[in-house]
Parts: sequence; structure tokens; C-alpha cells
Amino acid sequence: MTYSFADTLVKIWEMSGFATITWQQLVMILVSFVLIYLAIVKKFEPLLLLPIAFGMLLANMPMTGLMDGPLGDQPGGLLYYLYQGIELGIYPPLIFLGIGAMTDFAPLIARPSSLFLGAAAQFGIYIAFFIAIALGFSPEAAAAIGIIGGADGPTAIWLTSKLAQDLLPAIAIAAYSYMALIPMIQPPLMRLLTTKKEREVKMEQLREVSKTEKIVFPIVVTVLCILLLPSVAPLIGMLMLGNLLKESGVTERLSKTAQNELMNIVTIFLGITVGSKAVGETFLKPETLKIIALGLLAFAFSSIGGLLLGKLMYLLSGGKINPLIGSAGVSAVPMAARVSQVEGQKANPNNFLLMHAMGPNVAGVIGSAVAAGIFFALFGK
Amino acid sequence: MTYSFADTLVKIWEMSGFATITWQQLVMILVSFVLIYLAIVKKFEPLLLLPIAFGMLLANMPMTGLMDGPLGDQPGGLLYYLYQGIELGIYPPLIFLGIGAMTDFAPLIARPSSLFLGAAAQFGIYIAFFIAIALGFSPEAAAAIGIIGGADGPTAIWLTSKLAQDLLPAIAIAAYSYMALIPMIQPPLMRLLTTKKEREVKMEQLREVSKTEKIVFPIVVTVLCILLLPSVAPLIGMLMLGNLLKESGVTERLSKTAQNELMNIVTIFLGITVGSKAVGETFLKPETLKIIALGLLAFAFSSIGGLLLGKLMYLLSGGKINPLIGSAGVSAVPMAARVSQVEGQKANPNNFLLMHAMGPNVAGVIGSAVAAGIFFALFGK
Amino acid sequence: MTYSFADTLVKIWEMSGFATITWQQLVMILVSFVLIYLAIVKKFEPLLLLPIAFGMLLANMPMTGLMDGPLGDQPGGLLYYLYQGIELGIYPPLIFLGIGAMTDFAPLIARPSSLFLGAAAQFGIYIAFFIAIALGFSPEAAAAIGIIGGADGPTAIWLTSKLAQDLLPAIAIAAYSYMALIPMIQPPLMRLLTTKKEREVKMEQLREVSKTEKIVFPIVVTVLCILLLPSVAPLIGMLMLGNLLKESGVTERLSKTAQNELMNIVTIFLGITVGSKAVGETFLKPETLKIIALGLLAFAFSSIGGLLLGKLMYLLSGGKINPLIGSAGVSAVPMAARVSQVEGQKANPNNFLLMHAMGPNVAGVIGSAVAAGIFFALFGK
Amino acid sequence: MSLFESLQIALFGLVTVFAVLVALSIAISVESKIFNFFVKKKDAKPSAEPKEQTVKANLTDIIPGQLKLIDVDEKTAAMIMAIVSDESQIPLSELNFKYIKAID
Amino acid sequence: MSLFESLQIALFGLVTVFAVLVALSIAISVESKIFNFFVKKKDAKPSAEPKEQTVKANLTDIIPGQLKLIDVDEKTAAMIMAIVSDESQIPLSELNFKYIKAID
Amino acid sequence: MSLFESLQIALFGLVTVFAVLVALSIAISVESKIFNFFVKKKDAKPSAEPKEQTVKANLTDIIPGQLKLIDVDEKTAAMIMAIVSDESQIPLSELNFKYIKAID
Ligand code: NA
Ligand code: NA
Ligand code: NA
Repeated sequence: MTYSFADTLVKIWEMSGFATITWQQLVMILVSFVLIYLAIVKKFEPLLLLPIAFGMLLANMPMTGLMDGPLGDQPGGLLYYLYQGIELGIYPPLIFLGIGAMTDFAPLIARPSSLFLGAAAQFGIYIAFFIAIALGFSPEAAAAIGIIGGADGPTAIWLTSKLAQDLLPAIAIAAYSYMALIPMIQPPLMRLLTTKKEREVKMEQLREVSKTEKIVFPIVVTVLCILLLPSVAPLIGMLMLGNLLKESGVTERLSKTAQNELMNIVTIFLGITVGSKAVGETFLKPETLKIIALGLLAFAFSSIGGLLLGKLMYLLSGGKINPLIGSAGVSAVPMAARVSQVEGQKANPNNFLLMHAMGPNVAGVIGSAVAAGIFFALFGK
Repeated sequence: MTYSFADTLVKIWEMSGFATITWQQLVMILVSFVLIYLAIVKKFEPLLLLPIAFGMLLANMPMTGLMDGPLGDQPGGLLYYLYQGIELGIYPPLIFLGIGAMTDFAPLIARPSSLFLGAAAQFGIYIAFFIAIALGFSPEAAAAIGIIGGADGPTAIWLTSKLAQDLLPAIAIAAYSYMALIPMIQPPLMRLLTTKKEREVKMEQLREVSKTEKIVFPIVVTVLCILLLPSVAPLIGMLMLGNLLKESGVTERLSKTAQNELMNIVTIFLGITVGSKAVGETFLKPETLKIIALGLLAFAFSSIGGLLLGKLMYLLSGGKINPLIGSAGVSAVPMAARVSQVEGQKANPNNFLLMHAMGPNVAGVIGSAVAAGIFFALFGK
Repeated sequence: MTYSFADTLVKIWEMSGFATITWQQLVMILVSFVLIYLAIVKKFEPLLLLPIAFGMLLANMPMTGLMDGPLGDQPGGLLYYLYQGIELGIYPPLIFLGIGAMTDFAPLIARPSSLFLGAAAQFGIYIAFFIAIALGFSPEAAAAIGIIGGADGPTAIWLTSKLAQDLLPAIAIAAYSYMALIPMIQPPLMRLLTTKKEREVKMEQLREVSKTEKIVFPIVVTVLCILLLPSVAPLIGMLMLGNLLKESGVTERLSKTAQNELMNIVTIFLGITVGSKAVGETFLKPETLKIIALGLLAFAFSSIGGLLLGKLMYLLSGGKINPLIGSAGVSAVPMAARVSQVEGQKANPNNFLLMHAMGPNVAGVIGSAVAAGIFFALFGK
Repeated sequence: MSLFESLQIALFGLVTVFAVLVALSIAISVESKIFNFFVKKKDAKPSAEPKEQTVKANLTDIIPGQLKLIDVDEKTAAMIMAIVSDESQIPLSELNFKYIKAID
Repeated sequence: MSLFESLQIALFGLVTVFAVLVALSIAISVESKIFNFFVKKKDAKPSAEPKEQTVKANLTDIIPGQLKLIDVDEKTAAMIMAIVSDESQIPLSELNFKYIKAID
Repeated sequence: MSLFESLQIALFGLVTVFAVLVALSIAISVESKIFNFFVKKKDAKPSAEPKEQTVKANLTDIIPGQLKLIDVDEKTAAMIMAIVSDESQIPLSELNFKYIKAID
């Protein structure tokens, strides 16, 4: 071939983004800016939302080939390879390993009835599932949308990557955004559904939990949950392994790495690749708006579920349980427990609900993992 | 399809572990509990034994699919993917990279004759190999069983993953358990084989080793060992690279990561996936008991080999070498060297053998890697 | 088969390195020793040169199979698997993620004209490319050789792995060696091309840069560069993501891991596998000497390009710009900026150019990534 | 999928979540009772280990409390707080120190 | 590839690098101007945050300066320097401390 | 595989391990001698670098020794020990400090 300056210029121009960018890509880039703003300025779960937003930005720059699979002997794009960790279901369990190593289940062990609240606060999952079906979503998509109500990012990403990959970015963004918005979503519902008298209840101090109980706990949970629901093994198994590494007291260096470096590496890769699925064609659809609306609904009804069971436990316990700890059952650790603390203190300045709300809060993590396991058992390939 | 509550319940039940668990799985779960107990309460090499035990627990929960390979376009299970690091021979060399970055070879450089003891203390490998053949094991299996006598976890895992994957969990568990039991296995043999006069010997202080010698050492070992025995390259190569990163003094950040975060990540993955191979069908066989017995034999005879050569060196040196440092040649760093120190001090309270025993101790790591290389050269695919 | 001691000995000998080593391998081993010496004693970019040299050593030991691909059901060698991170273009962008998280672009934001110098100091890339073509190299090889003049290791490795894998070790070694030699290459050119009066110029203090500008910067660079040149996305995208993680102030734990543990792990793997491509057959060719000569040329002309534009800016600014900061535009962060500082202070002891030179210095990183993107757009598969 | 079916699945799911978590809660209660039974047999105050007290400490820490300095000057205390904050990567504003005591 | 072609490509490449980096430089200038316009509207000294001052500090730090100790004894200062050096993995010889001040 | 064969292999293996490690031991001895020959030529005490002394220090450290404080108060020493223990991830009980000396 003869080389020509002009031809090269044309070739470069034709391969540049300016020549080929679509309006969908432009809109998605603007959406990524909004998410970056929310992550940095509004501090919306920035550890995940910032990488997600940046992944979205990269994925919507035209002609980069970042998400292309390998073709013949030509390797694929960077984000294609990093995405394999989601595709193959590896990243979410590793995040759970780190979360397990960071979680103190003592408040739950001291008051096992917290688990009831952690179950009730999955209520919104099923409300959203039901309405999603009514709106015409497929059962798989409806399940993935419903799981937003579990208020647990890795669980939502895990289930969606198994059942409805196209919805992955919308569901992940909704889940993390609403988790960040918990301090705005929950308080109105809390004041609506509880009386001042209920909110004033000071709870009995939790008993001390021995080291042995803390060590036996992750083993019992692993055995029981996975026997009952084998599909939940990757999530509950890794969560409890992380917790065992922490509580055993003999594997501190593994526990530290699981909750720091390993988790950070996986978080970066998980974030950018979840974001990179948000390309215009699949994201800019009415479905996305529906998902966002259904996600909010799911969060609200999960909170309501927790609060209502909290009220029932208030009654049955003769007023010993403050129903405000119920809404913490949605998980969103530790944000939701802090909201319970704040609302409790507003009603009674001497009321310290934080530790009491941590029980339902960590129970909610188990609860939504179980809910995800059920959906996967029903609709998984 | 029409959906029915009852049908779903039946489906869930049929897919639950309660309906499908076998007695082998129950037994294996109990075995995993015992190992967890040993790791946490008895502190049996918990960094590896705890993940191994938990992997065993997960692998024997029914119906989880954690170890399933990919099928069509459906991805495989989490532990299947993590296991690839063993299958492809990647994890053990990376562990060796970290060990190399943690090991100080100065006592060995100061007294190169330590290497004789590091060779003699591989004696048990060959005793166990011979008896294993006599018991009807295949040559590959016998070699993997013998290597338990090398008292070196990553080496044993590396060789077994190459020659006899079915025996992997039994051999790994035996290797790590006996390493933890060194303080019980060795002292009786030490007292049996040495006289009080021998044990009382105070050794000459080791000469100072210059920085240059420490830097040249890993390069000499790499070149010589791999030229003599190319199959040993992944183990010795990575061990010596790690040591070079440490001793060079110019790559401290690499050395730190190799011995901390990288090693911890690999240890977690290695542990759970080694454990996950321990499923009832392959583990609950008379072979496993034979392996455990042969492993103990291998440890004992390796210690004996080191002690006997120690006695010979005591004689040849005119009583300058304390034979107690011979048993440290099995490797099991630094446990075996500490045992030498303790026994020496029992005989003579002013006797400090620790540094003298560190030479044979680290020589034993090289020794068992060489032994593994020989077996791989003979029986490897 | 009947087993015979003699046969085994022969088999072991035949499979040993002594029987099979070639003179090319011997030479390469000696070359690796020289590189280890340069890395440790002369401190030539040891973080990469030491792993590269060790990888070269391992790759030239005979019969190890470390670089062999999988064959049938037999897995490949360790370095084959670790090399996939280069083959698939994963390691260099991850290194850039860490570099981005370590880089302060404030001096560049405060004086955007630094970018002109960062462009001019890529001059040597095109001189070397032109001469390489004249010497008979293929366009792909010439581009990879030219990029040495970008004075940026990961960029050079990324482009070479895409265009001319055979030249990878020679180009990587040349790039890192010359980066280490910047304090010897640049000063003579600086004194030759500038007058004492020019070198004495004290520059105005840089304005303060606000946090918002620092946060917006990586986003602007990402959007603009990738729109103009999509092929640059993996490098610029990851560099800017790293910088955003740092500057956002809300993802500190991700930023820390990106610049420490993740970067260290990738650096070790990148180094040994780049080195492992340096086998005698491909390395011991006249081309390698040509590459080394052309690399020096490229470095020199890149420095000259930066200095000449610096002189022009000195003139146009009425003597406000010290042309010495121009040579820092080659990148080689922060070495080249330090050289500008030292030379400036020699001319005028009260002259502090470091911060002023950091602008062109970090601009040079962007500049060479852009140059690599252009080459990839033109010659990439 | 019909609305009726989806309602059934939703109900089924919620019931199953409750079933699993209630089962778990029972298991934990039983386990705790067994454990405490054995502990009481052993001795009176075995769980008075420092680790156990942190739960209690956390509870009372929430009260925006006063920092007590025992045999430590303020400069040293400030340094310790800075080190702990840096090491633990928790901003100082979020760390609560009950007291800093010199090791004598 | 002919020499003439390669010369063209070299020129083209250099021009494109300049084009991209000049475009970037314009974009950054514009962005900074927009930003500073909004900031001036808001208030007079919003950028006086501690973080911003580090750029300035770095500039002047290069002067092989004297370390000022404000209400801190030398022993404490030495320890702080050692900790910072260790934590930041920068050799002490390469770290410049302007002053070490006690938090009162 | 016959027992005789396996015995041969076992012997062969043990002999080879010895051969490799003895070769290694000779190589290291030779290398050390060469190195020390060159060092003696250079000067008398080049290996008196602090790093080298750690081997010696380790040897004597085993004696449950006394900690000497040179120009350092106990509070500062305790803090240094805590920092070193934390940084090195070695429990305090396993760390032996010979002396802690102020940098004046
Ligand atoms: Na939840
Ligand atoms: Na050994
Ligand atoms: Na450059």
C-alpha cells in the first residue's frame, strides 16, 4: 500500500470517538458524571459507586474495544478479562469473605431473635418481585430486581449476574444508591409506623458473648444454611469463612488481608466491570426507570417489614423491644443500624440502640443471601 | 408450566442437603470439625489447616455445585475456579516466593555443612516411599506419600497435585498436622539416639555473613539446583527469587508484598481448595489411614536420618557439632529448630542451639524441594 | 519396565541442564547476571529490572518447561500462566492504575502549557521509528522500538506486547535501563542546548490548585484522550481511574491498595515474565544491539525535543520559562524532573525547578501513552 | 408467569427465608445454652476475658465521653491517637478512646 | 515501508501527539477558568484548605531547611519522623519536615 | 513396581538429594572463600555493617535479657516497643529488645 498523510488522518478520524459517538453513549457519559458527583460529593457508597461510574464512562467511549471478547488469536479487551470475575461468580463471594472478616456477629448471638427481624426485612424483595412480574418482567429479571430490597450489594450483583446480566448495572447502581439513601428513606417510615412511646423504649443491655460462641457461630450458620439451601453456598460459605478467620484468633494475617487488600482489589475490579455493562443499548430503556422505581419500593417495603415485626415483638415482649431496630434488618450495614440509633435518640436522648440494631442488621445480610439462594434455586440455570 | 406451592416445596426439599446427604459426607463434615478444633484450639498450623478444614466442610455439603466444572455456557462453581491455581501448579510456587522473602539463609551460608543434615533429614521420604510401594500404592502415589517426610507443605502439595491429585487432601493434612506435632514427635527420638554428652555440646558462634554473600546465595542455588534438576525450577526458582527480593535491599516493597498480602491471598485460596478435594468417596478409604501412618513414619525417619548424620558429624568434628541440630534438617521451619534449641537447653541450660539449627532447618526446605524434583522427573507426566 | 540404577542415572543426566545447555543459554545467563548487578549495585530501576533479570535467568536454564504451554491434559509451566497477564494486555494497565494513584497532577493543572513540553519530548520516538524503518525493521517493530523514547516502562511493554512480542525483553530492558541512566544522558544535552542565562531563570511560583480541579482533571483527560484516540483507553483510562481514586478523597483504601499491594503483585509477575521472553534464540541477534542503540538515540532526541521547545517557550514568554524543565517532558517520573532541578541549581543555587519540572514530567506520561495509542491504531491487529 | 403464580412464589420465598432464619435462631439459642451449661460447670467467671468486654465498651462508648489520661501526658496521648487512627485507617473523628494509660 | 512513508508517519505521529496534548491543555485551562469564576462568586478564600497548601509547601521544602520544633522535644520529634518515614516508606534522608508542632 | 526396583529408586533418590546438596555446599564454600579473599584485599573491616551484626544479636538475644534504656524514659520505650510489635506483627512477648537509645 502507498502511505498517504491524508488517508491516515481520515483513518484516525474515522476511528476516533468524535466520528462515531452515538447519542446513547453521550447520555450514558452524562449519567456516569452524575454518579461520579453522587459518589464524591454526596458520598453515596463511593467505594463501589465511583469505580462503577468510571467503568460506565469507559464503556461508553466509542471504539475502545475494552469489552470485546478475544477474536481468533487476537486477545480481548481489558474490561472483558476483568469481567470474567463476575461472569464466573468469583468476585461477590470474595467480597463476602472480606465482609465476613469485618463483621461482628456478637449482637446477633446475644439475641438470636434478631434473626426474625432480619427475615421480616426481606419483605420488600417479594413485593418488588410480585410487581415486577405484573409489569411484565421475566421471572429471572423480577427476582434480580426484587433482590435490590435485600439492601446488600454483593448479593444483588451475584444473583443478577446469574439470572439477568443485562440488568446488572441498573440493579447494582440502584442497590448501592438506595443503601446510601437509607438515612432519607427510613426515618419517615419509622415515624409513621411507630408511636413515640415505642421509640422511647430503652432496651436491656446485651449479654456478653464468649469467644467459643463466636467461633462456633459461623460453622453452625454454614452447615445449617447450606444444608437447607445448597445454592447459597458460595455467599454464605465465604461470609462465614471470613468470619471464622477473624474470630478464630489464630489466622489474623489471613483475616486482615481478606478484609483489606483482597477486598480492595476485588472491589476495584468488580466496580469497573459492573459499570462497564452499562452501555446505552441495554441501559437506556424504560426498564431501567422501572427498576429504579421498583428498587425504591423494595427498600421501603423491606424497612416496613422489619418495623412491623419489630412492633409485634414490642407487643409480645411486653414493651422490651424497641421496634426501631426492625428497620435495621434490611442489612445496609452499618448505615441502617445508625439510623435506628439516631431515631431512637431523637425520641429519648438517653436511648442507645446501636448495638441492639446491629443484631438485625447483620441478620439482614444472612437473610438476603438466603433470599438470593432461593431465587437461584428456583430460576437458576 | 403451572406453578404450585407444594411442587416448589418438594423441589426445594429435593434439592436441599437434608434429602441427599450421604453418610460419607456426614463423616467428612465431622472430620472437618475435628480439624477446625485442632487448628483453633491446638493451634495446628492454623494458617493452612483452618482454610483446609473449611474447604472440606464446604465440599461435603451436598448439592452445592461448588466444585463443578463449567457445563456448556453455564459457569462452574467457585471452588472449581479457585482450584485452578493448584491444578495449574501456580499456588505452591507463589507460596515459596513468600517463604523465600521471609527466610534468612545466613546460618546456612555461615556453615555450609548444614546442607548435609538437610539432605540426611529427607531419609524418611524414601523409607515411606519404599513401604508405600510394598503396600501396593502406585509409584506416583508412593512418591507423593513419601514427600510428606519432607516436612514442607507447599512442596508436598505441589508434587501431589502433579502425581496423585486424589490423595491431595490426605497428604496435605498429614503434612501440616505432623509439622504441628514436631514438638511431640522429635524429642523422644532425640533422647533415644543421642547421649547426654552429645546433647550438652555448645557450638562455636557462627561467623558473620556479608550482604554480598547473602545476595549471591540465591543466585548460586538457583543456577546449580536447576541445572542439576530442571524439574525443580518452579519451586527453587520462586523460593530464591523471593530471597533475592529480600536480600538485595533494593526491592523492599516487592519483598513485603510477596511475604504478606500475596502469600495470604494464595494461602486462603490454596487452603480451601486443597480441602475441597476431600470428598467422601476418595477420602474415606483405607488408603487414607495408610497415608496418615506412612506420613508419621516418614517424619520419624527423616528426623532419625538427620540425627544419625548429626552424630557422625559430631564424631568427625571431634565433638564440635551437637547432633541435636540434625533433626532440624527435616525443615518444618522454624518449629524443628526450636525443638533442637529446647532439647539442647534441657541438657545444658547455657546451650543456645537455635541459630545453629536454623542452618539445617532452611537446608531442609531446599532438600525436600530437590527430592520432589527427583520424583517429578521420574514419575511426572 | 525393569528398573535399573544406571538407566535412571542416565535419564536424570540426560534431563539435566548440564547435558543440554546451549552456548546461547550460557550467554543469556551471564547477561542476566549483569542485569542483576546493575539492578542491585547500580540501582538501575531495581523494582522491575531485578525481576526481569531473574526471569531471564530462569528462562535460560535448560529443560525446565517453565514457559511451555499446556499440552493435552498436562498443564503448562508457571511462567506460561503468569505471562498471560502480558499476553492479554492486563498487567500494564494495572500498573498504570497504581501510577495514577501515586501521581500528583497539580503542577500540570497549574500550568497547562507543560503539556506542550510533554508532547515535544516524544520527539525521539519518531526519530527512532524513522531510523528503525531505515535499518530494515518492520513497521510494527519500529513502532515498538520508537516507544522506548517515551521513557515509560508500562507503555513500552504494553505496545510491544501488542505489536512485536519477540522484542519485548530487549525493549523493556532498554527502556528501564535508560530511565535509570537519565542523570547521565540528559545533563550534557542540557548544557549543550541551553545558555547559562537560560538555565539561571527562576520561575514564578505555581498557583494553588483546588481539590475540585484535581478531581475534574482525570475525567477531562479520560474523555478527551479516549474520544480522540480510542486505542489509548486501557492505558489512559486506568491511569486516570487511579488518579481519581486518589484525588476524590472518598476511596482512600482503594487508592492505597492500587498503588501498593496490587501494583507490587503485578510488578513481580510483569517483571519475571517479561524477562522470561528473553531466550537466546530471539535475544542474541544483531537486532538487540540495534534496539539498544536506537533506544539511546530515542531518549536523547526526546530530551532534545523537550529542551528545544523549552527554549522556544523561554523566548515567547519573555524569559519566564526555564528551558531546563523541557527535558523532564520525557516522563521517567520523577528522575527527569530531579535532573532539571539539579541542573537549575548548578546554574543558580537559589533556583528550585522541581515543581515546575513535575508538570512536563507527568505530561510526558500522557504524551507517551498517546504516542503508543497512535502506533497501535496504525499497526495494531 | 401468572400473577397468582408470582404471588405464590413471593409467599413461598418469604416463608422460606423465615424458616431458615428461625431455624438458625433456634440453633444458635440451643448452642449458646449448651455452651453456657458447660461453662458454668467449669468455673464462675470464665468469660471475663478482655475481648468480651469490647461489646460492653462499644455500648457505652457512644456517649460522647471524656478521655481519661492515666499517667500519660497529653502530647503522648495525641501521638498514640494519631498512630492508632493511621494504623486502623479510621479517621480520628470516628475513634473513641476511653482512656490512655501508661504501662509502668 | 518506504523511507518517505515512514517519515510521513513520524511527522503525522508527532503532530497528532501535539494535537491531543494541546487540546488537553486548552480543555484544562478552560475548565480551570470556569471553576475559578464560580469560586470567586461564592466567597473569597474557599481554597485555603490544608490540602491545597501542600503544593506550596513542597515548593519551599526543597530549600535544605531547618526543622522548627514547636512545643515538642527532640526525642518526640525523632520518633514522629521515624514513624512517618516508615509509614510512607520514604527514606528519612529524602523526607523534609518543615516543623513539628505539638497538638495542644 | 517390584520391591527391588522401589529400593533402587529410594537409594537413587537419597543419593541424588545428597549429591545436589553437597554440590551446593561446595559451591557456597567456594563462593564465600572467593568473596572473603577479595574483601580482605580491600580493607580490614568492611563487613562491620549493622545488618551483619543481627546474626550475632539473635544469638545472644535468646538469653532472657535485660532491656537497657539509654537516654530514653520508660514511657517512650514502651511506645516504641508497641509500634515495632505492631508494625512487625510479632507479639510483644516474642520480641526481644536489647536496648533502646535516644537519637541525640
Ligand atoms: Na438484607
Ligand atoms: Na525437608
Ligand atoms: Na514520555
